[in-house]
Amino acid sequence: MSAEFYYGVEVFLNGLMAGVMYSLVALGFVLIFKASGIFNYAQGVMALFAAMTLVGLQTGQVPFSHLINATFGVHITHFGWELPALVAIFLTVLVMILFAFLVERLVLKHLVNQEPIILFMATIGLAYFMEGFGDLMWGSDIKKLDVGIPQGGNVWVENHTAFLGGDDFYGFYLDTLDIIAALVAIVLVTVLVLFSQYTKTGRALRAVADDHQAALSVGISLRTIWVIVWSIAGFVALVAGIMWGSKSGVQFSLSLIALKALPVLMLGGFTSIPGAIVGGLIIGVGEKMFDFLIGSPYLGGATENWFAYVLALLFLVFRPQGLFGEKIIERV
Amino acid sequence: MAQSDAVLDSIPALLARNAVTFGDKAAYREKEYGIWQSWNWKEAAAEIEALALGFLNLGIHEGDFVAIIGRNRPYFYWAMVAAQSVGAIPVPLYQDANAEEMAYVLGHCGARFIVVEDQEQVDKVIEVQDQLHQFEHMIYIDPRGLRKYDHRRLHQFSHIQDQGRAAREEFMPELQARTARLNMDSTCVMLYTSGTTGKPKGVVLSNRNVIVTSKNSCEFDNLTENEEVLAYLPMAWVGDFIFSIGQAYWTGFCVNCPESADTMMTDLREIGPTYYFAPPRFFEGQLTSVMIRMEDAGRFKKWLFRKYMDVARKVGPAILDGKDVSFGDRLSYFLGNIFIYGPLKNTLGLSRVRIGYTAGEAIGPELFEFYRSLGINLKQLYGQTEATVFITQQPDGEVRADTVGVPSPDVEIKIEDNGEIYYRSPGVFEEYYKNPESTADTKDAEGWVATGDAGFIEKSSGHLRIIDRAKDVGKMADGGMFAPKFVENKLKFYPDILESVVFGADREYCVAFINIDLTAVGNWAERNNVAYASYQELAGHPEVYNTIQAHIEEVNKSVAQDEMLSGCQVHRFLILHKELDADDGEMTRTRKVRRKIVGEKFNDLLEALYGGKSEIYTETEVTYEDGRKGSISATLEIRDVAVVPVKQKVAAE
Amino acid sequence: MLYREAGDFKTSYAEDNQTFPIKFDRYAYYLLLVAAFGVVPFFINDYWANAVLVPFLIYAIATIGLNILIGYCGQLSLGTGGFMAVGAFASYKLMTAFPEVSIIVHILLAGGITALVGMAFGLPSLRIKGFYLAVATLAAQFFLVWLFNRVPWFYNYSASGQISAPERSVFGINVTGPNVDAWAQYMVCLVFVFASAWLARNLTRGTMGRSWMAIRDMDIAAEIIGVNPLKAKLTAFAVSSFFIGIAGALLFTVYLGAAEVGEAFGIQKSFLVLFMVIIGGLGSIFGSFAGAAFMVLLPVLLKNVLVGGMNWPTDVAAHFQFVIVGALIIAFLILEPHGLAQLWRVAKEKLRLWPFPH
Amino acid sequence: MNTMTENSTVGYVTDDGRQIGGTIMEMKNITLRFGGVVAIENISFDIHEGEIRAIIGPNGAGKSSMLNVISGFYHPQEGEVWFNGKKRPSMKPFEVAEQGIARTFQNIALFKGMTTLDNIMTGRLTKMKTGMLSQAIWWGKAAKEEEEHRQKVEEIIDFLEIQAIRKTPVGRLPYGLQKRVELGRALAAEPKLLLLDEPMAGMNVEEKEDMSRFILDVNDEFGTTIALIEHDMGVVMDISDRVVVMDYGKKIGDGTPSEVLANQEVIDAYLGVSHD
Repeated sequence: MSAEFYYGVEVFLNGLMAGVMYSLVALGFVLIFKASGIFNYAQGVMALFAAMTLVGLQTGQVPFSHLINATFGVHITHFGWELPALVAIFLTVLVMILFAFLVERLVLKHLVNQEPIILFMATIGLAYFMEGFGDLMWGSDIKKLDVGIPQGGNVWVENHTAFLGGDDFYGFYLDTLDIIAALVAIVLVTVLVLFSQYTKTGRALRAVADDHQAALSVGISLRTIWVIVWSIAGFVALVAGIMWGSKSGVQFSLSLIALKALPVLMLGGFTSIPGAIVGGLIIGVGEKMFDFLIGSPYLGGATENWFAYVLALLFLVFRPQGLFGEKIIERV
Repeated sequence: MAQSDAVLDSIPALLARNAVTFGDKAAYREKEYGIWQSWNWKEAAAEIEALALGFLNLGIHEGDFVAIIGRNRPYFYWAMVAAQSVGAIPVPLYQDANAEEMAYVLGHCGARFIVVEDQEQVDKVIEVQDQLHQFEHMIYIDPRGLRKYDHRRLHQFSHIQDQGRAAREEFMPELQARTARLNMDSTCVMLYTSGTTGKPKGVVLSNRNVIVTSKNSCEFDNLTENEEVLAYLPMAWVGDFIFSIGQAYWTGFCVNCPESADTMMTDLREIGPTYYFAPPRFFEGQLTSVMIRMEDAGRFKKWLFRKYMDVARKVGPAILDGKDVSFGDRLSYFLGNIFIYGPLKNTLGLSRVRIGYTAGEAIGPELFEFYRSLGINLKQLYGQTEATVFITQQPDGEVRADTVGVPSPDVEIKIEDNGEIYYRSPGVFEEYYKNPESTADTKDAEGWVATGDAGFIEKSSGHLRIIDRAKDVGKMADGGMFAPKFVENKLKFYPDILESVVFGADREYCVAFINIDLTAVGNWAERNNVAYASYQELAGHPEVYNTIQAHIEEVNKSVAQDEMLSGCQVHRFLILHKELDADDGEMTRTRKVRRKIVGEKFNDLLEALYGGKSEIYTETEVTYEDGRKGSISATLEIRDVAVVPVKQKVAAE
Repeated sequence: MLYREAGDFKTSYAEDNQTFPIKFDRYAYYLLLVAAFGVVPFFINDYWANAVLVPFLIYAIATIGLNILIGYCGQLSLGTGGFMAVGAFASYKLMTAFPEVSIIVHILLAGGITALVGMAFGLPSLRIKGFYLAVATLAAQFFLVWLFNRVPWFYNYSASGQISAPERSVFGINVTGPNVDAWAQYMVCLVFVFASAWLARNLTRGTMGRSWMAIRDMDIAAEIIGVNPLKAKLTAFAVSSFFIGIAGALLFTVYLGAAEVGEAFGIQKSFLVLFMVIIGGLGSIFGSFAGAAFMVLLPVLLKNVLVGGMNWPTDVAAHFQFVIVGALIIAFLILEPHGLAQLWRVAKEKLRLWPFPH
Repeated sequence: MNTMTENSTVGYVTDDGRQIGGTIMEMKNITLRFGGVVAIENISFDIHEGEIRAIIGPNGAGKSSMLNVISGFYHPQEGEVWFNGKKRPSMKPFEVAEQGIARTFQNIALFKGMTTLDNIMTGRLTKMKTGMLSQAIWWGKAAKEEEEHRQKVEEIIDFLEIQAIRKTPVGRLPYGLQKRVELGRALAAEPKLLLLDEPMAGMNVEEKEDMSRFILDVNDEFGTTIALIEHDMGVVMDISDRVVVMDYGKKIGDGTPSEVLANQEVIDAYLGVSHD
């Protein structure tokens, strides 16, 4: 076997791991969509916001310091204390729950029975709001996020795969962070699936997707359900935020992972959890392989930006309801 | 307008004149298919000619009667003129008349031709046609649902016109000949008046009647060919004939027909007529709707409305009559016009009204003043079919709620001793068709016509004032004129007073029963937190008595000004302990008081009033909603009212 | 209150069907035109042109375009930025390839080219609806931006990867390039805006507009009563993209002068225009203007207040602006989903019924 | 008329003496399935030119599906649809509409964002042909065409007596009126065959009477062939010339109202099943 091939495999593996991350983000969308019929564009920004908050809390930043300084001419930035990662994470989760609560209170409640498109646009507005708000609160500078996840090429894997290829092959280069991220994602996905399959709340969530009355009959008010799903989505966002954040720092681009997840959704169907997972993997692998085989050599690279979309688009034209989406029977 | 009057001796002649003089000016408009379909005078003339030829084609004779049944539509006006131009006589009917009324009228005039609107009327006529002996052809405008009908005697309007056009050469000479034969004396139209008693009478009006009256009335208000009128009142009513044909053809102004009854208000608003007639109840309805709609308005708007309506009430009429008003008032009226009057008139569709008329019944002063104060030149006229409408009308600047104006041009008026009004004018009708005797007892040898109304000419202004139906006017003990309705109407114009019954026939002086208006007085009570449990209790309240007394004294003052009626001042009154009620037979179902019955039923009270008591105990039987009978008892206060001392009366011999 | 409609009646369908059936509105409109064409050019200065008027006019065109797609045909698109880019690059290529041809022609052609691209990306709309489509249009956004970024031919192999508009003139007056008068920029845009609005109005009032709206309100019923969905949707995409392309071209040639596709036509642009549509009012030409004006003025205002007034650092002010815009979008969707246009309509109704409340 | 046989192409004369033409539409052995569910099972019937043909049956009998097949919205797995004497190839709904088949819907499918006028105007889209450019400049052809069609539409508005709501957004109209507007939209297409899906569903007595009158007038004035689904047996019996009775996707009766009323199967189906 030529080294080329193994590089291919390496790309494939990296793709897989990226894919898992996509699935993770996509899952956030699916949950909210299933439960409230809302396509939450703000998911990505939520991840960014979560990550910022985490960093902020961890490093003891003063919220709105810029604003305060600007208005009162003072010059404060930090409280001067640092929090252990776990505590910070825990607090952040609380923040995200609070956020979910506020969203329901201030936005969703007033938009019940609006057309989906309107709700979608509302989430775009929400995204804008959070982006600005996050920056105001924690500043827009690129932050380093470190919750103690090791980074860098994983030596063990490298050593134990070196034998595969010839002399010019030094084994797979896989980033430990990616591996861990993948593992966490897998765990999280499993948990969520189990949760929505086997817990009362989970069943309620799925009921809501089908019809709201049913959900009420399960005995959980719609609004509670919404708060719950948004909290979960917030949590998922946090996890995603941590992973991507620790990889490439906390900055605006982090919010773009949401955009990455969209094609995943189109592929997997907005309402299907397995769809999100499989779709994520397909996209992850697909875009890496495409760039490796065609993009870089012939198209000047960086095809990841759009490959996923075009793939999804072509796919949709032939199967409008996505991979696992139910077939739509139109009635008059 | 007066150029070449020589030949203007018939409606068709006027039409010909207009087709030349105002050829391209709109003559008719009708809202149909969402827009105002328009015909200029040329086109109208052509349509009419085509129809006339069509009539000839159907074999119409001179002197035939052509019945017209339908809502106001250009086609019907054309039909009338077309009928005239072939020497036939148009007879517009009330389209809502039921079958037997229709049967009677159609039979009485012996119409050979009937022009109707649609299936509904066609069916109505077919239902009665076997009672009609002369009836030959029916022409309908709207073919919907009629295709399967037997078309031997049934024709579609447009087809008749087509046939007419087709046969133009053939019949043109005949048509011209017949039109040429028309003159001032030939009959113009026959209108049936639903007489108060007995069968309707067919009033025959000659071209002279219609044309001269139209000419006079147009000059009186200097109407021009630029007026816009909305034709929405029944075509069978003389008013509509004069406004929409007589005056329209004389001046050449445009007649607009609404799309349907339920779009009438919108159509009115779109057209914005400049010359406008409506009966008092119409204005009343409009005013109520205004008030109701304002109820829902926000506080600010309400305040604005109230503020500027007060201003209007204060100075509006004066400004309209061109009297001099202080600059400050003018200014605030100007503002009011921007904020309220202008928009209001606009939403009501009256902002372009130059001359508005109301007639038919007495109009309440508030109502009348409301429209005047907005700057709408609303006036009153007094008339009837037999006079081709105009007997008296109000000249600009001399408009008052309580008169009906000065005699119209060329109209002479005389008042008989019993107060009945007689008139003589070029408008006086020819005869009641096939009814010489009633013709005789309405119109005497010298051409004087009895109106059946009692009234008098106000010395100060020379305006005529209507008192009552002549037959309801009695005499007092001293022979003075006793006109209860006259006084009662004055009283009823006060919102506090719902009903009033004035007695005094063959008595020394007049007394009155009063019914207070529970809502109006109730409001007053709430505002001044006067507690009351029942109508009776409220009626007995001294404060209420004071108010009513004040009203009556006001009325007495105004009554006293007419020396003929000064005897009718109310000397004593009481407020009845129950509301007069149709269930107790005290009123007709149409809420007209039955004076006689009331007098008998409450004889004790009457005696007390004339017996000088200051209060009286009485028991009365009443009928409740559910029909049970019961009786209520009360002690009623009787008040004396200040009366204006009367100089010596005009002797009544 | 100001309206006097009595006597303002219609005797033909043409009159009844005109854009401003009420006399008062009609005159107001004429007055506005006179002011825009006859007065403003003489008083406009660089600040007003660059900060407010020119961007307003250009975005108004883009908003009209997007409004046709979303507001009239109900097809949500997030690819606006990408399509504007097409317009910009098309005009750039044309200008540099055929210097002798008038720039006006180039801009129009750029619109045409964008229309074609728009149709291509509109094709999926036949199979996919709602968000699926919305997301699909993102494909256009990313693909196009990538394309103009990565294929040097589009930016004539310039080292910076930027494109910059050469100097061009209309009737001997510079309209692009470094030394352009404010009024010239303004006039060019104004003419295009006027034409676009007029065309858009005509297209939306007739057959085409009705088939679009039918698709928007109930696509299944629309197809059953005889609307060809393919035709309706593709024409919507074409027309919409045409305007957006023109806007893109103007933005680059007349306003920016030089542009780097990533930041000039990124996804943020898509959202900006989308917001203009929402705030202005879906399915309303007037709304398109209102929305554009609002979104153009708001930052200017905030900047003056926050930076100028309260001298905050610009970046903080910028963040704050995000917060405001986001909040506004949500507020509008909650309070008045039909945007400023609806508010305007209501106000007008009130004036017409004055003094009555209803 | 009982002498006439099914699928005959000769006309017949109704009891009230109307001449009915030959077959305009014929459904031959139609079978329609959704996955496993059989909505329509091997049904055949014909519609004659100028007649009012009713399709009745309990809920879920497959009536609406049948209408959807006729209007090309569902495509049957088996069977043929013959229209105007030609076998109809599988078509898109809008192509069917262009062939001259218009319809109304069980639960009103008006375009909520438009006025009564515009809604009815959409009914004429199949007839409006001016090109995009001409429309864009709104000069000559487009404007002229618009006016011609406006005229036609106004006649319909007049016919249905809805002048007063001409410019009201349909969303604001009461149910009964919306139904009427929808009928207007269908009429605007001047259809050869008019399909009415429960035109009187949820109406009060007067509204039903009005609607029946309009349906009869349409048939009478424009000679339009009408196929309608209706629950209210009374109405069906009054206005329809011939009736197809369906139950559980099968045809259990076909003939004049009196004939089907006499049919035992029909009676059972109705007594057996609670409808409405």
